[in-house]
Amino acid sequence: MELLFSIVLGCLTTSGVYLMLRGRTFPVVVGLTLLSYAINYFLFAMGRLHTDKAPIIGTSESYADPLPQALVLTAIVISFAMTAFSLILALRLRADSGTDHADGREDDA
Amino acid sequence: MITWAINIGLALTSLALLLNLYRLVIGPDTPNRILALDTMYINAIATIILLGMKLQSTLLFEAALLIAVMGFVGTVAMSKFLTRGDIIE
Amino acid sequence: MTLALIVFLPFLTAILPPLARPAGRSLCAFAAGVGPIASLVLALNHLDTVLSGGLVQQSWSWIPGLGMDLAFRLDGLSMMFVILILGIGLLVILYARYYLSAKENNGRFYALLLIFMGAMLGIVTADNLLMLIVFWEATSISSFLLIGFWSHKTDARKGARMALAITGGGGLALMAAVLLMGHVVGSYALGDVLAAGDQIRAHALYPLILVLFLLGVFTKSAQFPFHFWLPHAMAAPTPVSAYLHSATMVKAGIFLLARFYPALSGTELWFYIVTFTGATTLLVGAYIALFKHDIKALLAYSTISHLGLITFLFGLDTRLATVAAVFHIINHAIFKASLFMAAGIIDHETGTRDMRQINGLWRFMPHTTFLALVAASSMAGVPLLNGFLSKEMFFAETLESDLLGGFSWTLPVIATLAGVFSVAYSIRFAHDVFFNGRPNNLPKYPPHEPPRYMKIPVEILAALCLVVGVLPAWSIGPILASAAASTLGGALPDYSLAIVHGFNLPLLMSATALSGGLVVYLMRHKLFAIHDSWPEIDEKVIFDNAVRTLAGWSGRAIRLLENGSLQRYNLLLLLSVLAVGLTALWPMDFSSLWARDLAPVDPGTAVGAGILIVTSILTAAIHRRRLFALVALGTAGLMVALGFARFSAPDLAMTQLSVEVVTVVLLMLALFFLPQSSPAETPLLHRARDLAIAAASGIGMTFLTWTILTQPYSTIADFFLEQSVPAGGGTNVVNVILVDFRGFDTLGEITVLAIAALGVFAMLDGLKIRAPSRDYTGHRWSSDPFPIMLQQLSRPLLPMALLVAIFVLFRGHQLPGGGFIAGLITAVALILQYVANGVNWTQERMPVAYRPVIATGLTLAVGTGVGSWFFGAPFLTSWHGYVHIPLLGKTELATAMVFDIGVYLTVVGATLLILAKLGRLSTIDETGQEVS
Amino acid sequence: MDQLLQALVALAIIVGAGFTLIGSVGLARLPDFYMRLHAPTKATTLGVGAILFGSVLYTMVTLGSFSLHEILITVFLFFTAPVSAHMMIRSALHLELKQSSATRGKPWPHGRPGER
Amino acid sequence: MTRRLLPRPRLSLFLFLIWLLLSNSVSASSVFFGALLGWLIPMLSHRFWPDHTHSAHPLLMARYLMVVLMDIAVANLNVARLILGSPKKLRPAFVTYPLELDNDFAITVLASTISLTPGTVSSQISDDRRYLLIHALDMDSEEELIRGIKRRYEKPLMEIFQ
Amino acid sequence: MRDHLLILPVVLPLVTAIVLLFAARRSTWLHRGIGLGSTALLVGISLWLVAIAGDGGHEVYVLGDWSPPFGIVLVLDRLSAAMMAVMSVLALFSLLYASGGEDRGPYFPALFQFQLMGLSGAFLTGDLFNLFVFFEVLLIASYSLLMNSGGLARSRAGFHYVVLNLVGSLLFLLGAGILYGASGTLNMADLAVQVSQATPANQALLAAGGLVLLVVFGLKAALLPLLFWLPRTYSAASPAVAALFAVMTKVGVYAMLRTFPLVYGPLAGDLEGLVWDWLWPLSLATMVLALIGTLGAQTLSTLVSWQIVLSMGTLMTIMSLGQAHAYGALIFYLIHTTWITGGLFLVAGLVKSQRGTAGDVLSAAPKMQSSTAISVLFLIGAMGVAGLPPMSGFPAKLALLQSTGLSDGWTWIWALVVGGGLISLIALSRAATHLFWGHSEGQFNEKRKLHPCCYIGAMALVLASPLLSLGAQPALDFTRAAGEQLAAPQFYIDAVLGRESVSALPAPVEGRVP
Ligand code: NA
Ligand code: NA
Repeated sequence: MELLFSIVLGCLTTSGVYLMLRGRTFPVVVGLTLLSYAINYFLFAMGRLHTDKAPIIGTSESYADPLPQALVLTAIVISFAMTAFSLILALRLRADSGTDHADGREDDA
Repeated sequence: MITWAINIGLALTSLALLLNLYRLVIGPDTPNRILALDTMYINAIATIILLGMKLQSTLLFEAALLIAVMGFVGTVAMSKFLTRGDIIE
Repeated sequence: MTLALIVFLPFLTAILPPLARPAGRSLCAFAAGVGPIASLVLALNHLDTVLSGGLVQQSWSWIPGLGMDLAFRLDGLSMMFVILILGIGLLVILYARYYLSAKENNGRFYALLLIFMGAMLGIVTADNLLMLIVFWEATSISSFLLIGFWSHKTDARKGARMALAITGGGGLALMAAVLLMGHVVGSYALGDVLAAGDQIRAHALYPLILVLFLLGVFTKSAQFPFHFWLPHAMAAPTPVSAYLHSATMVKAGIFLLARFYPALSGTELWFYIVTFTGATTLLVGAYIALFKHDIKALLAYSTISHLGLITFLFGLDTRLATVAAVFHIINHAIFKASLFMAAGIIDHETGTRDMRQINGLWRFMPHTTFLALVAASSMAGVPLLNGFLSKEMFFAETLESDLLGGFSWTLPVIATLAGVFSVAYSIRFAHDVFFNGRPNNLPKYPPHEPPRYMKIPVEILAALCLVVGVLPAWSIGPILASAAASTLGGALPDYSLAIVHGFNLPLLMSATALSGGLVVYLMRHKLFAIHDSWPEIDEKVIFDNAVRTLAGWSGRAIRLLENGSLQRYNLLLLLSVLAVGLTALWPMDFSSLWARDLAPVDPGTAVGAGILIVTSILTAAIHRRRLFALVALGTAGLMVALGFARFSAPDLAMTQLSVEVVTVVLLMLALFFLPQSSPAETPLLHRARDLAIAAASGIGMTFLTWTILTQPYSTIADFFLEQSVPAGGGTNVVNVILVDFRGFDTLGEITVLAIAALGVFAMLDGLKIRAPSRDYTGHRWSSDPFPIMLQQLSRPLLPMALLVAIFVLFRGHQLPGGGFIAGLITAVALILQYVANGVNWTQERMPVAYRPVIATGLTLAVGTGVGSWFFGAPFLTSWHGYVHIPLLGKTELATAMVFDIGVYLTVVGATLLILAKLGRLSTIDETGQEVS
Repeated sequence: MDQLLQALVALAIIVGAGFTLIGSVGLARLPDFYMRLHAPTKATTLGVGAILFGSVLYTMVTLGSFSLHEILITVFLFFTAPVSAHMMIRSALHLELKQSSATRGKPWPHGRPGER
Repeated sequence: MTRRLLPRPRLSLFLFLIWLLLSNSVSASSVFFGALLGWLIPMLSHRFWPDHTHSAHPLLMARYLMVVLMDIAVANLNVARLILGSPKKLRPAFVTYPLELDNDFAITVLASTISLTPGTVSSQISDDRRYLLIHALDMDSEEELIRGIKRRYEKPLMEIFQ
Repeated sequence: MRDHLLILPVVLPLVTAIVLLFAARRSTWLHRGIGLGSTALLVGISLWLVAIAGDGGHEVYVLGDWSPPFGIVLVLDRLSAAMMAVMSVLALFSLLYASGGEDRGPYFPALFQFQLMGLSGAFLTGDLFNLFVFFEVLLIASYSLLMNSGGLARSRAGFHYVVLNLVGSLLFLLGAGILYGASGTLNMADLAVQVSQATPANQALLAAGGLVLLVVFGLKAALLPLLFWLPRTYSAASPAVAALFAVMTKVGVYAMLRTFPLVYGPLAGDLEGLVWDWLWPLSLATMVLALIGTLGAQTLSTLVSWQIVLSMGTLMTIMSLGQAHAYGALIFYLIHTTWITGGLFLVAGLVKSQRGTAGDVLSAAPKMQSSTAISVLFLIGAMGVAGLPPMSGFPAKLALLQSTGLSDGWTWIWALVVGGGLISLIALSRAATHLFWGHSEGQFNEKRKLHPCCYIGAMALVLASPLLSLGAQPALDFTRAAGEQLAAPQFYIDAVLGRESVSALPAPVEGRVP
């Protein structure tokens, strides 16, 4: 399971990074979203993987580490805020520059 | 017997999810893909409920309810995007 | 106190001239004179002590931690310079009163002059090395401002910049030298350093110290090859040239040679560097001076030459040579200041400084002619004038040195040769300006004698040339003796200040120089022709081009690196992470990966993982078809949520689900205004490179995760699990962590959300953006924005969703749920209203604005935190308890719930503020008309 | 009784999961969008309904308590499925997706019959 | 007065029931909070809840629901057979259905019913709300389909919402 | 209040922001009064913190009464107090400048307060994840402030800034995640303890976590090769925002100073100095690049931006010496450079406000109004930033050079600091002559008056330089003591975890399962 989980994370990272390296704003934001999935999963996995051990007291004998879960929750909300901001910024850039290139100009190196 | 049924059920829903994925990938157009995703949401509810039964836990019920709500809103928004472009107008 | 006052009075009184300016030039000049006069009086107060070999010291602590004290000393050398600086300074102030026109900003001029004066006084009286640097740099800055005083002139601007670059740069080298000396000696007190000469010379750093030190000295004193800034500094008003660039500032470098003579001299390195630099400067300056047509340029090169002479003397490194050097400092200051003033008068009266135009001025201004001839004769080394005396000593000293062994004869030859040129340019100055026929096409004609008082400074200085020349021992003897003594740091050698020492070799050299100079002058036309055939070198142009080229290259280099490409910056960031990650994990023992018992994979999870893998790769693979990518992303998000559910994190699953839908909605809202597909952009090679980096990142991530997952593990988590119910009052540990154990994180996090909403609002405020009127397939948009079925269903869904949200909110402390999820459910329900019924319809029915909702949410959250203060507990300390309510039974009340309600409100407010604002974006259609 | 209930639960699960799968099979193999839409909206919805019904029974069997909140999801799905389907088919019609050649009748292009 | 204090009584009741379902209990506190929220939420959100001037007859409504549920079960078996059978044998069709119902809510209920029942999906409602476009997965005859819908669903709905 | 003093710097701006939010959207004099009053209060609190930190050791505030390492703590030491003082003073005068009209954008006053909240939290927290959260607060506020008013340059630079920092935030999570996965804790003091007791297998992971954090902090602190976003972003920001941004880069340096000497410091065993080996060459290269950038700059704001990069390179070079006296010197330098570069951004703003379309481009334009008033400020600021006496740059530079103590590699530092001074001097004098001396023909159409708020704000920050120079000794005493504190992390750990000494502590902590 651990290996499978790691591979999933690797694929999410690969896709996210590849998109992040694109020149247009929209793929970059999509890439960041994928990347944040990967990082959230990673942070979550720092409490190791548990099945049927949800950290609700009284539902199990032993529990998963609740701390990474709380951290991931915080991270999810923060990255949502950040995604929203960067998207709107992409709109602004488009309105100001007339292109959706992240560098605000069409010519591409 | 129930455990056995749950496992079979999970296998079936998993298979269903794979079929949805197939439609999602080959499309050939966006409405088909939205339909695939919508179906996936519903299959996900089935999977979650089965998982809850397998784990003898009711903790996942709200998650299932939420999938239903979010799946609906997502589908509606995407479909409206296709017809109107501006989904909040 | 008085020592500090000598230095600080000019600084403090610098404010007077600007204040007095409205009252006219005279009062302005008078105001400028007050400080220096007072300083001079204070200084002369100590004259007796100093002349009798005493040393006056005063110090205050400033930054002892850096070894920097406000420490002053007055010894012979300082006293000599103080008198020069203040005496000539006062004369310059008087002179400038008539030189500057009333239209010019006299106040600023005098203020800068006074600041410069104070800085010079600081240099010569500093008793602390770091203090010395402070004043040293102050002279650089104030001279920069003085040279650029006529800032409308390009020459002035460029000259000022060049002077600042050279002297300021030298100052930095000097600072390094001083710091190293302090490091070697262990003190920055001048006395300590001067006493530690042997220690310094023996230290391994001595060569570096000496080189850095001399860099400071040579740049300031315009020694070859740093001499070129000085002629260009002549763009300054002439009083400035007279003061800074002949009498004082350029002497600051020379002063340092004298000051640090005991600490740094006495080595072959010193001899070679200082002597050769001095000799070269002497010769080069004298030679070039002859060919300058501009009076001030001639005088400037002459100054360079004389500074070279003094340096040469210090380089010879004998006690007598040092006395001669100190003597020449005084003499040169006197005659050169008067010459510059005379040049200023000529410039002022004729409107030009070109000697090819100016001729035969004796007819028009006989008095000035006389004064200038006296000074020029002194410069040429004519007997009975002060210049002759020190030059004679110089010639004598060049004969004494035998450090060059068989080549020792070169020194007197160089000296004599320089003397020849020096006589030649002096004659040129005297003859070309005051005689040589009639003026030629002067801008102002006829010239007149200047105002009476403008000549007084020149008269005083010319008189001094004579007095010192005729009665040296009486006039200058005592001060020279004390200055030389304090320079040498011990007993004085035997020397006499007679007018003539009999018929000897130095006198022969003088005679050779005088006659040779006359011959050279007579042959000048041939020499000029030869000189003119050589390419003209304008250092200003070279320097300016050098700086400009450097700036151009730098600009290009930077634009090459900082090319404004986000892709490049992202790439660098990723490569950095890969690099550090690789180095950190390289030494790792990966055998542990297989060591731990791993959980088996079940088919369902495998399918979920497979779908997640496929959709994530799909998102990247088809990213150019943006809507498709969006659907794929949504699928991946759903799978991520299922993963959380699978691995015992129901709260995360729910949060991920809701956030995911809101994100997709946001992405669609944005996508409406963006192109629906990306063009094929980067070349294949780039894409391959990006793919390689992406793959490397992915592999790295896989390895890292796998490594950590197979490591043994201990954590602080058990505390939370144990304390959650008894201390936190909730069974949902994740929620208790969020609202209680780590509520502070959550407070920050909702703040982030709130700020994002406000920021988005602000960013969209007033933004007009072009909206497409057709979709990417070319279809016009459907005419029916709000389908009936959706409308009809959405309306009852809202109260139900609110109910579910409240349910999720309140049970969050015990079971999966909480403020975030509830907030997002509410937000999604309201989004559905917007989608199904439109913004206007929804807004009409909803009397709340989102901004106060956010503010209320934050208030509740922070209020819960602050509330605990009133119970004497730290911020965010929670309270919970069970109360018995009739009918309902035992009911739990917890402050953490209030906090969670705050979270709820903030999430709702922030999410909707963003979406509603984005939905109402004012758009422009194809015809450019605004659509609301 | 318990045995019967257990069998009922198992049946509900298998039937439900079976319908879900059938819906997805339809999605995968039916020839055009309009026909594919039928499969998930009906079969899958019913399948989930059956599984939820199984879950209600299951709670009774295993936990001995009476749990009805699964009904909420079922009801919600039954309410929303037609609207989702409607929205999706509208988008397909809007984009003029091709229908299989066997289809009789014509959709309306612009919100009104007879105008073509 | 009652309208002000209890603007949507049926909604309140509905929410109360949902609350009980959600909390999965009928304890005193569930009832209390259910009642409280059932009263409070409509106060806040009644403007979103459609105005029902018509009064649906509860008994007729129940009967209608039973019919529909039965049809759904039958329909699904039917559709399952069609899906698993040969797609080539399917006879899909678009059908324009003339509506007699005239309020949006009723039309929505009818359209939803059609979508949930055998082989039909409501595709489009005409701008003037007089026609419904239906896609059928496997249709024998148009007239029969229209007649069936009229008889089984539209007529009862007209009774309910009259 | 004394009991809750440590939390006040976070709560005060937050409450102020909320109050401002409840009020109307756009700034009025009432808003300005509230914002300025609150910021002035923050200055007062910061000075109080400085006094307290100067008195003794570490002060710990246990949030929610959950004892560390379980709950979040705020820790006050000399470094954090100094950062608070630097930041709040800078903020007060930037805000004053903004009151001259720059604050008209929607929500500006509230966003500004949020920014201060984020900075305060980052400077005071003793928890790694909480540091992340406050990083996010200050970043999102900075994005919003940056985009406060429009323009292509701003949105372009803004998008780059935001995306890079988003990646940076993800990397922060990655780093924090690795450290938690390897050590099981988030409290920095506890983390230091765990690192000191790490098994060899865990050491590689802990090293990876630390180095990822180096990249994250390096991105904020403009470390080569992560600095290219800075010049455009800072020069695109409006003056008051750019001035406030002068402290944003310092947050990166602060985070390095806070974590690396503590976690990878003298107690870290094999991992000691892990980060410095990377930091040394990179920060030296940063300085070189900054000098090239300084020379090539074509506007005053770009020039100042590169000066910021230069100062960052200098700070990190000195930091990588890893010595107490080096820390002390660099904190002093940090105070100086933050204020003076902030002040110069405000001066650049004044220049822009007077030169119309010419902006602050370094080429001739018609003579500006109030040229003398601005040029005096520029002169002081330029002298300060170039390290010329008697401004604070001089003692700061002396402190830096002396702190190298001629240890390994001192020649590099000396050469770059001294040579850098020369290049700065050349570039700044070029700028000065272009802006204040060489005028092209013509006049500006409209008369532009200097807004007194703008002028006073700029003046106050610029004059901070000579004042800091005057009071250099007490400041230096303080920062040197701060350096000593950083170099002796055991006291920090003792203060936070409440133990006698680190060495006396047994391996497993209470409540910790192996
Ligand atoms: Na002549
Ligand atoms: Na200018």
